[in-house]
Amino acid sequence: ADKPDQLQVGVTAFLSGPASVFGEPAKAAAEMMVAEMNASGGIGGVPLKTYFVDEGAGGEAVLAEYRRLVQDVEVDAMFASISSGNCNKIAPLAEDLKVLNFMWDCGTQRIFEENSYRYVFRTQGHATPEMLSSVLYLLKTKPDFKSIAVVNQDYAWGRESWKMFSAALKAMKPDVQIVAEFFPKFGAPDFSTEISRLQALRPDVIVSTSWGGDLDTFVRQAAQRGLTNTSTLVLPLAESSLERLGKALPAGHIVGTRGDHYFLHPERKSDLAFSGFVEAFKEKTGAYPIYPVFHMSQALNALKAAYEKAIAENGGDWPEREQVVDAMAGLSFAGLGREVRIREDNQGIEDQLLGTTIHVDGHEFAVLDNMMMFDGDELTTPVGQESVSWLEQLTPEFVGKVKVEAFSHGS
Amino acid sequence: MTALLEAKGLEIHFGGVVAASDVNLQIHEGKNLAIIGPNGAGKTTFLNICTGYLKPSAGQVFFNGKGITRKSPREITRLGVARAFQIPQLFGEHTALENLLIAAAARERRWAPFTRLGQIPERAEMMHLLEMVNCVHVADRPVEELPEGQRKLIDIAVALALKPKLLFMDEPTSGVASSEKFAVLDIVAKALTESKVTSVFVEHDMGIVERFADEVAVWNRGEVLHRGMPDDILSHADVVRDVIGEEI
Amino acid sequence: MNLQLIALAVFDGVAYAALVFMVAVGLTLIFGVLRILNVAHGSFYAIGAYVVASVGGAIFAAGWSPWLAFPLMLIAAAVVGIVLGGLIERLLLRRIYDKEEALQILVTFAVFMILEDVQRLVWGVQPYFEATALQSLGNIQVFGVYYTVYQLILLPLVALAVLAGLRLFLRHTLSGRLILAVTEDREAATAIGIDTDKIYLMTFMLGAALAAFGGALASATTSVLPGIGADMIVLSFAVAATAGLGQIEGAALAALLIGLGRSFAVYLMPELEVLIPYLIMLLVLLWRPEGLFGVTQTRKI
Amino acid sequence: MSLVPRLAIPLLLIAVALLPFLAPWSKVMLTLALAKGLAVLGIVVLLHAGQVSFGHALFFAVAAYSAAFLGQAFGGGELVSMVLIGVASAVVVGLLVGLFVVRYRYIFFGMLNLAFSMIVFSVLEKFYHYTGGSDGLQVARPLVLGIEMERPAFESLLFYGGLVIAVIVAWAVHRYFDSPIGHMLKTIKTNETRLEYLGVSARRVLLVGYLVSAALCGLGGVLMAVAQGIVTPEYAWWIRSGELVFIAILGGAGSVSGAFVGALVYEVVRTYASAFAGDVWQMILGFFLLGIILYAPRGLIGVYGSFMGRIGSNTASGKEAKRRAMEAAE
Amino acid sequence: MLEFENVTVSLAGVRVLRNVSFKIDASETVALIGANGAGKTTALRTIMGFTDVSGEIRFGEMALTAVAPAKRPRLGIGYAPEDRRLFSAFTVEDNILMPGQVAKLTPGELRRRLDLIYEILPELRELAARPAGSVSGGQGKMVALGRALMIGRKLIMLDEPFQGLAPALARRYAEALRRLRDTDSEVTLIITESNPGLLKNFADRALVIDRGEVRAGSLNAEEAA
Ligand SMILES: Nc1ncnc2c1ncn2[C@@H]1O[C@H](COP(=O)(O)OP(=O)(O)OP(=O)(O)O)[C@@H](O)[C@H]1O
Ligand SMILES: Nc1ncnc2c1ncn2[C@@H]1O[C@H](COP(=O)(O)OP(=O)(O)OP(=O)(O)O)[C@@H](O)[C@H]1O
Ligand SMILES: [Mg+2]
Ligand SMILES: [Mg+2]
Repeated sequence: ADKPDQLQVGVTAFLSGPASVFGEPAKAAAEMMVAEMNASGGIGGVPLKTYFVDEGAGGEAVLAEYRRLVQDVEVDAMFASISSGNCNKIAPLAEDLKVLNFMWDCGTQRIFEENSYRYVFRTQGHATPEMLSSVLYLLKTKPDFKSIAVVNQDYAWGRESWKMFSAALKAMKPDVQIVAEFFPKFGAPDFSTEISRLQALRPDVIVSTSWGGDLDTFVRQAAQRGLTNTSTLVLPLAESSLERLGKALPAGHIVGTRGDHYFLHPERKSDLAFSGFVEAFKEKTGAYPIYPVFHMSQALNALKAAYEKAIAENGGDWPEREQVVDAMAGLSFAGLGREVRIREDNQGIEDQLLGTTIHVDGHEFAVLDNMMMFDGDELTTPVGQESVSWLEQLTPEFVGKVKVEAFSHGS
Repeated sequence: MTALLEAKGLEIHFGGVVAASDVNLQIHEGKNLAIIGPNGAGKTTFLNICTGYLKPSAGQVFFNGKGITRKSPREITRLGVARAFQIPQLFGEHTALENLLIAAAARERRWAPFTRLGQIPERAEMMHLLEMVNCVHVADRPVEELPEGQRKLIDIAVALALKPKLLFMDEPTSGVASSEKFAVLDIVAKALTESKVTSVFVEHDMGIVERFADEVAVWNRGEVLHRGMPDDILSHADVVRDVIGEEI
Repeated sequence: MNLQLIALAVFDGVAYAALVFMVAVGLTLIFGVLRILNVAHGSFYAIGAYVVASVGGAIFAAGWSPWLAFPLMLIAAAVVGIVLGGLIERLLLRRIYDKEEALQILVTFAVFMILEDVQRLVWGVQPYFEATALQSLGNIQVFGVYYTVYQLILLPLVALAVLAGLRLFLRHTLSGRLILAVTEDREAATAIGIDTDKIYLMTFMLGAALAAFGGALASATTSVLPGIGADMIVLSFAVAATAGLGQIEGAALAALLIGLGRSFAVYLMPELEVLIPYLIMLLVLLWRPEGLFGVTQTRKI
Repeated sequence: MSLVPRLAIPLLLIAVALLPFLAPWSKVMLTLALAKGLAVLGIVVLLHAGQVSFGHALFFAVAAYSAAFLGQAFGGGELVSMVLIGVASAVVVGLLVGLFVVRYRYIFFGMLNLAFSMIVFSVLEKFYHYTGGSDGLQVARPLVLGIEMERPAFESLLFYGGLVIAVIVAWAVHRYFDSPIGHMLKTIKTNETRLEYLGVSARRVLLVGYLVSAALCGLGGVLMAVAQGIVTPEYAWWIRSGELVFIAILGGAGSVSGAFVGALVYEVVRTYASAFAGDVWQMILGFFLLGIILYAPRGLIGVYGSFMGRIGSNTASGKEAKRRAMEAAE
Repeated sequence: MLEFENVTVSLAGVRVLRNVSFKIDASETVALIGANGAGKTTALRTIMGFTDVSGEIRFGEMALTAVAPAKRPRLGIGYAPEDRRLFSAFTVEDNILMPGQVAKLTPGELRRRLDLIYEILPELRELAARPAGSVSGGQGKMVALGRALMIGRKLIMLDEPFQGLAPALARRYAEALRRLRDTDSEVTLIITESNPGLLKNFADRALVIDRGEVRAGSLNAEEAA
């Protein structure tokens, strides 16, 4: 095919509403990375152009805009989306519109477990390895705990993630006692009641997969009232809140990163491309990059890798759209983390990084120590299986068998 | 003479105010009964009880021999009792004619969703009613724009549109210019006789009472003090003192 | 459920009710007088919280005394009420008092939408958190559970003070009585010499300031981020309707019912938590169609 | 009606029907606008009675979820039965809620509707085992009278089918308004006492209106569900109800054609505002709404009317205009 | 005292008063008469500032149109609207007192005026503690009248004050008003009435509103017609 003037990409992200804590940094990152890519010749000599769609405008507006971008603007690829709900809506639409779609941030494991797609790919891991690695980290670092409680946001993610977390936990530690399950409503401003109740119950561990303002509020209120002294928090999404929480999140609590996403990534922090970007990002936005930024880098690099592979397979000529889709099969690429590989069900395989908070000089907020890196292959539900039932059949021995690499802060 | 409506031992109090105390009254078919009395005597309250707007704390009301004390205004209206109000109760956004058409549709129970209000068969009849109360020239004006006097007349016409057996009118002429009062009530009275409607009207204008009432009942402090023929009542010393007042 | 848990649930409920009351009472006041259901009320709440969180953050970082947090809240509430409330009343509401109810609500809805974006433009989307006020008062231990003095003692006291103050103002001062007169009949009030424009303006500013004050108080306990206003507003609606519109005491009682209902739900049946305000409202209105303290219409015929 | 507006409606219909040929992506957007227009018509019915419901999204959601459940139960389902069942369940729920809320007026009416919709909203979010929680339920493309359709054909069918249904429904509602019982609905706003004193139950009149409005919202909800392919609790959220009222006012309160014109304009403004002013689209809509209310309180239909009036006064009713001018000069 | 000069008032596009000019002197008592819908109420509401008006209205030396409606009562204008418009949440006495309180009369002055009002309208004493929302139609008229007397030191405007009053009462009030006028020679009274007979004894003259225009009329002549 003829080389186009531009490679057009539509990106859906929350630019309003509470989830804009993810969308805004991701958008800023996309703009920086695209500028950088274009400065070095774009993809196969073609510069990228991005269009942003606000997921905060509601499902309908997103879908309408999605269609407009695909059918009217005729973009070459879509990155959609942050919300799992939107991914659910968009996946079948993308398939019907025959447009290459990267689910660049949403975590729902269901999409490829319930349907198979040709045009839809996920350029990162999904919820199962995220939850499984959290359980494994907990069992490895605090094997003797007896009781656990959960405080999750009441929407699909909060519910689903707890379902997987508890399934894995019960499978690998059958004697664990679940003393309370709270699902305060999404965006709840106040967790005082839940905290009073938790103080009366005194569980050893409190898990929360909340994010954004909800997580910040919960952690602050819990710390203020001394709950963090009596229970260990397991916070699989807290990497995105570390900087905001500052000193409010004390040392000794478990933090996940939804992948191997960390601005002090132990293997990459000394790498110039990485540290240069982190600096520039901090410069531009005033904050360190958080996981959606990393996810965005993966999606962009996946696009680049796919086009380059397709160009190569097409004898150096610009590929047809379908050829790009074909090139996605088995693709490997790296963003600002370890390499990610696309599996035959279009799911990305990504390693998982977790750590425990410590406070060190030089940072006004908690950073990670006692980090563990888990292999995504081992933790991702095998193709053709359903996540919850796969997790349920794990055994306590799995904890010992699983491969981990350990890092400490500063190493 | 049969009693079309009969009230027995009605009692009602508002806080310390006695608005009805052992009210007994028979209303005879085919007659026009005027109710007079000082302000706050309980005249409107009586109408409110008879039409179901208020429930008495004791006593009963019978219409055509049937107990209606606990019935709602709607049910009582359906039995053939209509009412015109002291402060006109109209559909402000509708025109004068539409007000009457709605009443006619309610009377005939025209619920079918695809008939048009403006084309129901009672239209001519309603135009005639408007003519009767001298309001044809404002037939197509929204009643909220009409002055109080005309609204009162239309309010009476709406009540008449229901073809009631018994019509209560609360001060039908207050607010109607004195130059028109008699002419209008003449027509209303004629219509009442023609269609054999019994009427009860509260009135402060003794000229009107004299001319239109067949009987008069006098209210004071929640009680019926006197009842009788207009000539007798209007010259009764108590009535002259409390209600009519002497020329000073 | 043992006695200890009941006590804990009551403490939590009261603390929560205090905050809800602050916001709902402003809404009720505005409705009572202007007869406008102010959807933008949630925005005043949010902006009050933002102002305190951002200004507080800045001045405490600069080393000012943490006790300044309390006067700061009052000042922020007053500024939001007077400036924002005043502008909105003068420029917009004043032009729609004689319009239909639906139009009035929609004007405030539009203001709400605009203010949502204004908040994002001014404060961005990152959550703010400024708990200096809360921390400066410390914790107390009750039944083996730590509570913040701020939530357990200060908030309920402030709410009570606001309730008492408003009551006193409306019932026993001339201005308060004039407000009630204007509430009932604007033209008649003008006819006896009441400057109704001024009363509307003052009431709206006061109501807005109360909402902002609610937000200011809440900012010490919660993250301030986009969307906090929208949730607060539905809750205040429920409180105001349960209370009986324009009823100050009713708002207090309704807030308390909802607060306690909510905390008991969290203890007993967490699934019901979000439904509680609406269930309470339905039950109350089923039993008293005009709300807890609502008055039935005056006689018409 | 004079000649110009009489032609205006068919012309507008034709223009809308042709639009998808120019911009294919707009077909679904227009279908959604139709769906909302139907729901807004439901709001308009209640506005006639002077009542504003801030919870009508409830019926939108009930019908949409019924259709979705039906689709899931029968592995895809059938469009016609989805529409029927969806509307029927909206009417049933409308009856249950209506029997309660028609006892209330004005702000209480609005708030109670809000409360009911929030309860349903919360239940849809909470009981995610049945409802899919906030992610909602997928609505697979249903069969149409037993025929399986590809997406483009299906979308065309929805759009043109929806257009035909909307025209029929709009006509029916128009006639309803002009019927005695429609006029009685209007009197709930002005004087219920008198209505009762005509022997008519105001509550029953309002209940009929309420059921009509629930059915209309339900119809809109089903159309939206099948067009979107997914239903979420957001369908029942108060902002959605507010949006419906918003559109009703935008189009012209109480106006049947205004409901659709409003929905169309709203959808277009919203789509473009969120496309080209990504982070301030709410603000743009807000100012748009303020402008309409302050400067054209009778909505878009009112704007159109006075525009036509001005043109008309130069021709047909020139006499009238002259008379006014003379009066002004006096 | 009060002067209309080329005053035109339109309501909803209809001109209710057209180019009206008239003059009322201080301490005069004027009956404003006319058929239903003639514009009597509109004329009074115009003086209170509730209509859009073109033309000049002078009150003493002052251009009344330049005074905000809420400021007019403070000039000593009392107004009893035709439809009563009481504040139903307050007691009858509070209703009567309120205009005086708004104008910041001294407690002594308030008391004095209240006593005067009770003297003129003794029936009000009995109603004093009742909620104004519950009184009967006629009682409401009395309260409105009392309220107007509280503030109206210069000009009192009564819109059909006797409408709905039992004749005995109406007569007593007419008498009381005459006494008020006789004792307080300052005050000007404008009374609209569709039953001019009642005013015959104490109105100095009548103004007739007819088809939007105002002309001098006679109370007797009107009655005859
Ligand atoms: N709903 C109510 N609440 C309290 N008091 C009431 C109520 N209705 C009537 N009253 C009182 O009951 C008494 C009788 O009132 P009603 O309206 O029957 O008088 P009326 O004879 O019609 O007087 P009018 O000639 O002035 O209209 C009055 O004193 C009135 O204040
Ligand atoms: N809101 C309004 N819109 C349009 N026209 C109005 C409005 N209010 C009053 N009018 C018209 O103004 C005219 C004068 O009304 P107004 O009430 O002043 O008469 P009035 O002389 O006081 O009559 P009444 O003796 O019945 O009280 C009437 O013809 C009426 O139709
Ligand atoms: Mg009466
Ligand atoms: Mg008048």
